Amino acid sequence: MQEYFIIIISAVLVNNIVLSQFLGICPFLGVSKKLTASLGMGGAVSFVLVLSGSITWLLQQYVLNPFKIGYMQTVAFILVIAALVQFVEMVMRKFTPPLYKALGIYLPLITTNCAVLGVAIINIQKDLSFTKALVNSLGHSAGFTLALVLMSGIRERLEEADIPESMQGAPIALVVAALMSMAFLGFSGLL
Amino acid sequence: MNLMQEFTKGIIKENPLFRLMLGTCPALAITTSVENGLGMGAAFTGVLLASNIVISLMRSIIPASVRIPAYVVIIASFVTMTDQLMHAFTPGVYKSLGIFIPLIVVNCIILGRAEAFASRNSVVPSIVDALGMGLGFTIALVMVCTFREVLGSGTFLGIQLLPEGIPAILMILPPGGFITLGCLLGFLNKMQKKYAL
Amino acid sequence: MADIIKLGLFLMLVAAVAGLGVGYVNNVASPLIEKQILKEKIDSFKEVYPGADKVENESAAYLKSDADPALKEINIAYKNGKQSGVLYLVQSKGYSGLITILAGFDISTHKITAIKVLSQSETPGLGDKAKEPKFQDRYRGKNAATALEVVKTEPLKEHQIQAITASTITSKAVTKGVNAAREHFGRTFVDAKTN
Amino acid sequence: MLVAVISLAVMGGIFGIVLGIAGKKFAVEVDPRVEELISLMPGANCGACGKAGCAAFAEAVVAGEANPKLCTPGGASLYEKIAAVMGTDAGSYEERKTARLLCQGGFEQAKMLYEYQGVHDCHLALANFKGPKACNFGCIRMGNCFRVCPFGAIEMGADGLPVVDPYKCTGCNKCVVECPQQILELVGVSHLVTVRCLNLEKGKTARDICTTACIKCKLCEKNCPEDAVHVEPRSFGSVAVVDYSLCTNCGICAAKCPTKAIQITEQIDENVVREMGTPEDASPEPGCGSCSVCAG
Repeated sequence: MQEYFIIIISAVLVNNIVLSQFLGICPFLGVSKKLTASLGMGGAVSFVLVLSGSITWLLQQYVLNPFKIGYMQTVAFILVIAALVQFVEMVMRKFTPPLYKALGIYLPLITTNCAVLGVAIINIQKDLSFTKALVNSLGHSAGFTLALVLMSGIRERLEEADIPESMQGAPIALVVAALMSMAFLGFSGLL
Repeated sequence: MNLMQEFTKGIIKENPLFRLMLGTCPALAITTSVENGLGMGAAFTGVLLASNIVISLMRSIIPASVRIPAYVVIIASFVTMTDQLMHAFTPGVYKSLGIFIPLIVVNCIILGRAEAFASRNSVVPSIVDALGMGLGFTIALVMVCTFREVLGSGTFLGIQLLPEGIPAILMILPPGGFITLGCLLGFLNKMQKKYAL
Repeated sequence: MADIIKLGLFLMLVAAVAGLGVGYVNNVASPLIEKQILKEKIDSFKEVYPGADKVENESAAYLKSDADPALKEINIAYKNGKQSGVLYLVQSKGYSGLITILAGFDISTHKITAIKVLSQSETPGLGDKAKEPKFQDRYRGKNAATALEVVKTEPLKEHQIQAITASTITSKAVTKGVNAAREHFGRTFVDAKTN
Repeated sequence: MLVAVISLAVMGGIFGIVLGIAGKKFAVEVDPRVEELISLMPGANCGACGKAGCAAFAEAVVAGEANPKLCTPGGASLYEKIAAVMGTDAGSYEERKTARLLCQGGFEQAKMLYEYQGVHDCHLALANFKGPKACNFGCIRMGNCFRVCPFGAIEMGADGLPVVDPYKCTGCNKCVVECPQQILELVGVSHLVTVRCLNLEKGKTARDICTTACIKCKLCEKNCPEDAVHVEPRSFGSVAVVDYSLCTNCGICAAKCPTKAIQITEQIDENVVREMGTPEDASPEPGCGSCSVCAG
């Protein structure tokens, strides 16, 4: 049980997928204007991330390794993720249309979201067992949602702050992200 | 749709990194030295060109509801092929570019351009758009790289500029990437307001 | 129902064509890549242990099951027919992935001839400084008997290695790998000789 | 190599079929008329219709929840187009309304009680003896309406009084709601004659308070051919009021009025393209006038 705890802590805090591994920045900057949109995005990415983490692991274990076609890894993983994202997109358009509109272009961009593919490859690189890979994906999706929610909380308060005109919007979001990633550097000594 | 305008829009008006805020993941990760930036830019432009051509050729036969998996499979297979070919036939270039090629798969710009442009226009504009976007992205990368390399490791393309003690290692760490891109965007907004690019 | 099948077929077709392309390219490229890797290995052997007539991969003989899992390969270098050096291929976990190191030991002098980082995926500009000669030369000529230790400042004692600035995790990982090889070398080659 | 092709093909096939089924099961039918209406809309997302933007308004119109007339920026022309798309008859159309200031007490006209140096806010100024002006009913000239107008339709004039630009005003009623003196009124654009005064004091006191006040001389009432204007009693006194259902814009009352309290505004040109004056710093969302009506 203890390793799972370590895996989650390392995924959420120590090497947070967004703030210390630099993956998944596009949606992180694009969607984090409103809290509801970022929660929705966090949910969608977590769903895709956990599912793709497990499917890609099974794929690697029972298809890529036995047949020695490791080089297919990227193409196969991406295909799985793309199909999953398309599925999530349809489900959200049917059941939560306002959230679907709020996410807009950033929903299909989850496919190329570096975080999702990154976690899938990390699961294989660290050759974790199936349950560990699942826990790792869960941890990273929690880390992603945490970073997104923190960011949107700050950015909503930024609306009122009087920022020089040219720095409004993305530039100030990047500077805030810099400070947050500095804070997360503090966790690096944890494990 | 004059082609020249398509080409230049990728560089300033619709610069993928500064304007559309896409491709930030690889941009922040590898822009610690100018030669990394150039390498990434070259590899990226190659793959974007290839995938834009193929997608714009196939745009009429791809059914809408499976368009994203189809695009993504095409892009990923191009990336793997270029990675293998370069590794086999041009080992020298591969030594410097090798690390970036798998990163290109997760670059949002390629799918973004495929979805927004290549799937709607014919081949020639797609080629021009790919070149424009590639050049724009490379220029943006090099700008970020120069700041980070000069401030972070005190060198420019390997040439030692600042004495050893001065450079702030922070600039090479993740926060440095964020700050550089943020301030650069702010500065460009200022310029854009003044000269209305 | 018909268009579902059509979708399925279309995606199958695209995936098949992609698979074909990648597979074919792989077939063409993989032998060349193997050759590349082999050539690189030979070059690195020469670099780490110059002057060897030939280098044999004798992992089967020396790499017993109880050995440290980090040790991947043990190659013996021969000079005019006599065992003169041992080249360890060892892997250790760095900051963001596995680092493969080639460590060369000279049997007669019990010293590390040199080390070379073959592959690493550390953060560009930081951890990947491990592959620069400036860092790798710090291991040259260290005695194989004492365990190596990473220090942040100027090394005072002979067995200390100065870490790369801002990437101590990578430096520790490389040193851990070299230590694993050093212990194995000490146990099998040095003790066997002395007693 | 063959294995690679087969495995990918099989995976592609499976995902294609799964997505096909999902596409079928989760199909969301979108009414084509909604798209058509959205393209017709002025796209100002001003929220005057009470909906969150034009898309929401289009969906509401198609669903029959919203009355097509609500779109004030669109005006009559949009109303006909919506009726055409929806197949309903055009029917009577409420006229477009813009805000009008019922006061002309500028620096020269109105006598001042004291010089107000407090916070520039109408509510606060009003608290100090009904504002610096002698007239208790007139405009306090602190510019709340100017600040609250999301479309930049109100500018503070040279004489301190707000000036409403009829081309920019969408009739969203925010300034009327904001004004503590209730001195702004939404008036149909075709009605040109307005009594620009709400001073209820008796004629003699009104005259020395403000040179352009209504002194209840009833000349307008006597000379109006349509009997459209009357001095009507109000809570504290009385003032002349125009009945727009009868008024034919003849302007005789304005000519007769000794203190020029009754004014005629110039007819606005309907087919002038109504460019939306959304001020840049109004709100981050492009096109949204942030009049927060949609926020409820």
